[in-house]
Amino acid sequence: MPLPTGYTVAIAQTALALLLAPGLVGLIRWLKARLQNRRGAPVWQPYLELRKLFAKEVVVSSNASWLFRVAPFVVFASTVAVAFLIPVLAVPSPFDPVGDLLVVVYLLLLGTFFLALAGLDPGSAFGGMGSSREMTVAALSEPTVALAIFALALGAGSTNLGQIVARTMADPAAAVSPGYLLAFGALFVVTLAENGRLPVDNPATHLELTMIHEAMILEYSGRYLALIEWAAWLKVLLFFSLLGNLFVPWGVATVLTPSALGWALATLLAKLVVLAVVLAVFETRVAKLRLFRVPELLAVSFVLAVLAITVSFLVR
Amino acid sequence: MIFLLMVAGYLFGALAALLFARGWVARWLTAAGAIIGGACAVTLAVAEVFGFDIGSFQIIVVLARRPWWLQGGVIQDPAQPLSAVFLGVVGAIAIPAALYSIGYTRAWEGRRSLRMPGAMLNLFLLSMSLVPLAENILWFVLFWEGMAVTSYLLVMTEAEEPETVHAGNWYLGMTQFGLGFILAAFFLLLPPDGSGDFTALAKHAATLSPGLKSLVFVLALIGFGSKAGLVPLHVWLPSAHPAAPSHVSALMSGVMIKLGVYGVLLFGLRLLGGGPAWWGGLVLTLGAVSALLGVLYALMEHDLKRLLAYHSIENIGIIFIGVGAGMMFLSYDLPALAVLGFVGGLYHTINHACFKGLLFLGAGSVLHATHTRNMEEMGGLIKRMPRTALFFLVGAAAISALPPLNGFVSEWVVFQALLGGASIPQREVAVLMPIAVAMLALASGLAAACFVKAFGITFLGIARSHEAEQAREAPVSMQVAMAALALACVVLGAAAYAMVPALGRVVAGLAGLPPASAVTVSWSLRVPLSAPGAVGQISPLPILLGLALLLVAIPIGLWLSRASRALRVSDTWGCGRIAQTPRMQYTAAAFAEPLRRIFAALYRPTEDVSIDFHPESRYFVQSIAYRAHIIPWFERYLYDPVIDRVIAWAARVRAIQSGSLHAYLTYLVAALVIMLGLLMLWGS
Amino acid sequence: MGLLSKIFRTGIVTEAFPPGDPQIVHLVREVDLRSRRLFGRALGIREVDAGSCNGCEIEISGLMGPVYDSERFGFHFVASPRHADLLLVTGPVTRNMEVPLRKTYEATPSPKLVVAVGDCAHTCGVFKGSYAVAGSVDQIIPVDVFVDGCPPEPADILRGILTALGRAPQAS
Amino acid sequence: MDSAFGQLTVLGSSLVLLCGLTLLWRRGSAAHIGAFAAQSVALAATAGLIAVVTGSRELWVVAVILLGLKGILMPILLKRMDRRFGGPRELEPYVNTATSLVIGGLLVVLAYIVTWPILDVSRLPTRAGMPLAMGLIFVSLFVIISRKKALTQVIGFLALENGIALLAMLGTYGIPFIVEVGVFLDALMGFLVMQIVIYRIQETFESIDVEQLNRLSQ
Repeated sequence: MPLPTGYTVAIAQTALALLLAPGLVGLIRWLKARLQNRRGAPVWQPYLELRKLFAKEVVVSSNASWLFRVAPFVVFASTVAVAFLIPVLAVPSPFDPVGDLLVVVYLLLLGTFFLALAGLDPGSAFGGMGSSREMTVAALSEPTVALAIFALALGAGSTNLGQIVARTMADPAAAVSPGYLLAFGALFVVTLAENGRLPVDNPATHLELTMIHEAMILEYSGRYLALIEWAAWLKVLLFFSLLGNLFVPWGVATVLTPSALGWALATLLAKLVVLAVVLAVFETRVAKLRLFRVPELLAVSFVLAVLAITVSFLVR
Repeated sequence: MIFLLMVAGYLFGALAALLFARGWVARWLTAAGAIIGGACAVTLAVAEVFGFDIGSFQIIVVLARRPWWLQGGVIQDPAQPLSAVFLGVVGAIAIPAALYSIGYTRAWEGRRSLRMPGAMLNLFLLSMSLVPLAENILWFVLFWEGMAVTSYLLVMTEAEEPETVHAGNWYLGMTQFGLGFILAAFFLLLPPDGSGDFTALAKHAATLSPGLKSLVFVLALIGFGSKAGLVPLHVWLPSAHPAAPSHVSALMSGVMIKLGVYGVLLFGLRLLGGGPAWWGGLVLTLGAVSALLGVLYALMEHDLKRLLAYHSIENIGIIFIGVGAGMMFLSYDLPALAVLGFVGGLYHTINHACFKGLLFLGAGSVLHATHTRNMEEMGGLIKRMPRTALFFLVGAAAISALPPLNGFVSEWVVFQALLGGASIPQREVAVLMPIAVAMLALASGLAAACFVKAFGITFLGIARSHEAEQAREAPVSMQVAMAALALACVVLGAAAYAMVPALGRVVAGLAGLPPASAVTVSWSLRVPLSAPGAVGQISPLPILLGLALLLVAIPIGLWLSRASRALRVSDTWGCGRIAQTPRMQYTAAAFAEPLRRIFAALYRPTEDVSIDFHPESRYFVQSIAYRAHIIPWFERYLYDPVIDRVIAWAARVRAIQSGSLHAYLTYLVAALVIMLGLLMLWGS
Repeated sequence: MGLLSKIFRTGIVTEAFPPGDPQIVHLVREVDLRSRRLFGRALGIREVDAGSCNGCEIEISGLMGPVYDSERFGFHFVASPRHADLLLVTGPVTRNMEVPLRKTYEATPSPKLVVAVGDCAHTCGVFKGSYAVAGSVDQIIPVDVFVDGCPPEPADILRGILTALGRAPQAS
Repeated sequence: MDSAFGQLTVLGSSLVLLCGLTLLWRRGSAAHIGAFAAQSVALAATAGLIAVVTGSRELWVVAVILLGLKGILMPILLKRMDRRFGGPRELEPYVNTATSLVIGGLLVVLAYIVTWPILDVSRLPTRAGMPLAMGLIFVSLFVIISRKKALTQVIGFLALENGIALLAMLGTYGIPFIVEVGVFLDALMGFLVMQIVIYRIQETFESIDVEQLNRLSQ
């Protein structure tokens, strides 16, 4: 049997990420339901929601322009593009030279940018509110992301994802070095902020005035909503893969043999489940912050990133 | 030949404007002259930078025979690749700006003559093209001053507005202030034989003491920094750029302030040949502060053109971050990283010229259509001006550093240079780099937020005023100009793999940078980093193609799948309210409100809410007026005291202005005696 | 840690779906098979208070709690009618809420269902004939299922929704 | 071995510092006391780690004392104090939380610049943690300066003491036992004095907002 080539693996891992993403969010929801002493929806609930949304009619505001109808595709495309770039299963990916960690961050910002514009398009007050808040949070989490990238890049000498993973694999002590742990903490907080999780934003809220992400997409329905939701879920999975595979790279396949890929898939699932449990427990324990306390949380993550760099400079 | 054609083109344009003054002939001929000049400038620059065989051979041969009146080492052919880059930037923005002016100035018909603006535009372009070519103090200062005067006159085009006069006064004041420092820097470098040739200056500079060199550099940095709009010398910029006609704003923001960058590079690298690390550190710090403060003030701005002007401060900051990092690496003898820093700065210079030019032209089209610069009176323009909106969107995405456009690529190069900061041996200096990274990242994130506001409030939603409702798409010439620049934003991003090595060659040889290109090429952009064997690599072209492919594939896939295709148009959801009015939308002020609160310590906002109650009962409100104002720090705490002091001093001096002829004659004689006395002292 | 140990000590409190009086739920018309299959396990519910005394709302909010836990059936309450598949309308429709109710119905993408909850929604209850009332819910928008009761129990509301989907457990 | 040991001490020091930064982040007294307790435990663990590697018996005793006195006893005393006089929350500090945190981060960078010359000469495997200890000292001082509530200031003072102890441990592999005991007693005395002072402030002004002391000058 011929070995799968790098390109097939890269495409396959993107498809896998797309397929797994709703399940991951379903798992988080199920875990949270259990932590609230509820029975909860089954793990595959998000798949059913996607199927339903794709089958429904789209209602578009009469004030909306073409941008409103293009934005879901831009959001989805940029997130899928990121899925090609990051190491989900195997390194080095043939797409590794295409984009590094900075490209990943800014591609996601591209999606956010268009979604925020789409929030303003129908001329609804809620959409504007959501856009304004989303961009505020996104802008304030940028420095943390950049510094966390800096801390990772200091170790590997490069911002390329393949090189970061390879470096940590070659030097396992680095994974427990304080610089890495602090950068992990910083990126975890950013993951919460970028994905609209508690305590920054409540993904299950019904009150418009407390919304961030949800307020922007209040006007979307049917297949457009399905694309946006799917992209948002994929983003969670991608952030989890980054957290899992950059900081704890063991299991990521370095050769493209079926056994190595199978092992990579198994470890990936294990990492996702662990992170899902951590997130669910964390979200159960904390309350949503007031919007104007969010900068404080981001300042905490910023300080973590500063410490990560400071420590990395010294250990070097 | 081409050089002469460029000069002739600009002069022809100026002459045409003077002769015809109004009508379509004047508009077309003026623009044609500028376009010819710009095209020649671009040809010269491209041939020089990319080293095209046929073109460059011809050019050098032609220019070797200089016309007689240029002989004597006054102006050189652009054998300095650094000059060629800036010449190219001038030409590249001159073409669309001139094209744009054809449509833009049509609205002046019957109100305003084209004579002054048209002639000044061409002379402005000519002097800007010649500034980087000057090889001699005299000519440099002459063209520099010509650029300042012509741009001042262009700013004053709409001199009937008191706001414009105010802006012009600030601009003139700051320009002359800067010129003073530039002259001082030049004269300190002047060799004993009095030759103002730059080569002689560089030779003389090598013999100066380090202290004097530093003094020269700081003077030059203040002088050119005031032209570039570095904080805290930026105060003229947000008022002068918006006051000018939009194509002139595009040139001022896109091109003219870049010549400040050229000046700093000229002094820092070519004349002084690099210096101690703190020079670079100073430039880097000023750049980072400018980047952050520029975008923070832009966020609070609801005047579309002022917002763009503040973003120029931000982007100049980013350019100076790259240049400063390069200078620091140079002083620590890390040439590969130094090249990266300079290349990042230069690349961003070119990119910023394109997208800021585009954005100013877009803002001009909006102004042309709605007759207002206030974003709170716009809205919904995407439906009435779809093409302008699309081009503005491209510019907004580029300036927000979104991949795969050019703004992202050059910021990426600057980021990579800063990441290399870890190799600086002096750790307390190296710490500057992560701080700069954080500030740069915050600035680019806030820029994205700001352009969501700028585009969203201006073009999306429902029209907020009658003018916005009646807006019409810009004339074709204006659209073509914007389309060209939008295309340039896409191409410059995708062509990074060609641009970066070319710019690497440009900076090579300056101040002892390695002649060999340190940047390797394939289809992707690959830059060497600090760690041995490590490289940073991105490929903007595949990103662009990949995104385009996905954007086509996803709708097709959706179409082919069993997904529903039904679509219905309905009202905007507003919790079931009866009717939606434009006043229910989010405003620009509301959009920026969270950030205004978060950075309240910087903005020092003052708020003023006055509520008009119903006379019968306080439970019924008739109207609420909300006014928020932020205090611009530098104006208040730096400039106002100085200006007050100057005015007070001037008032005291006024006492000697008696008006009596005898008194003035007495002053003359007294001055003469004092001068003679000084001369005698000097002689002995 | 106290919180977590309490969670584990409490355990799952969701109750099995109780049998109830089938008379309370009136099916107005059958949902077509396709929508039924589609919404069977994923239903977005938008609640519209068209003028109720909030008694029904209190019962509806019980649906989201851990005891009734409507999420186990794949139902969730959504923030916008654009995301909704089913409108849960309560109260007699007052004059002020007539247009908003119509607009909400319009804003909901089809296919869509309407479940009217409470006696008031069906007959206007004690508010019948009031100058402020525009009529019962079915006079304003098409209704699929009525759930009677003043207020109906959460289990009955749940049964009403399930009936609308054709998923109601057959009462023995 | 040495590198792993170095990494672990840096990890311990980072934890100690992070607990110090928590003082800037959180507002409630309970959270502050908890952070202090966690900090002391982390400090004791770091001391224990150094004791294991160096085999120093004195450091063992120090670790145990740290754990008992600062990890358990003082938090209990602080809690009691909080119950007696504590207002509900930290009053609005002089510097807002987000700015405080950024300043905290910059203070750590400053500490790193300040200690770099020492690190250049030191060859101890624990040296990498020293800037963090120095950072904790700066941060604690900043807590004392910028917070208004007397109880928070007491905790800042105790955290400062922790920072000094950490610096001493990392820099010299443990301070002489007698000095350490002296410092402990000092801290305890300071603590008791502060308690009395807080009691007096409370008696006089019916609040433990130290800003009220400004009224003494009027």
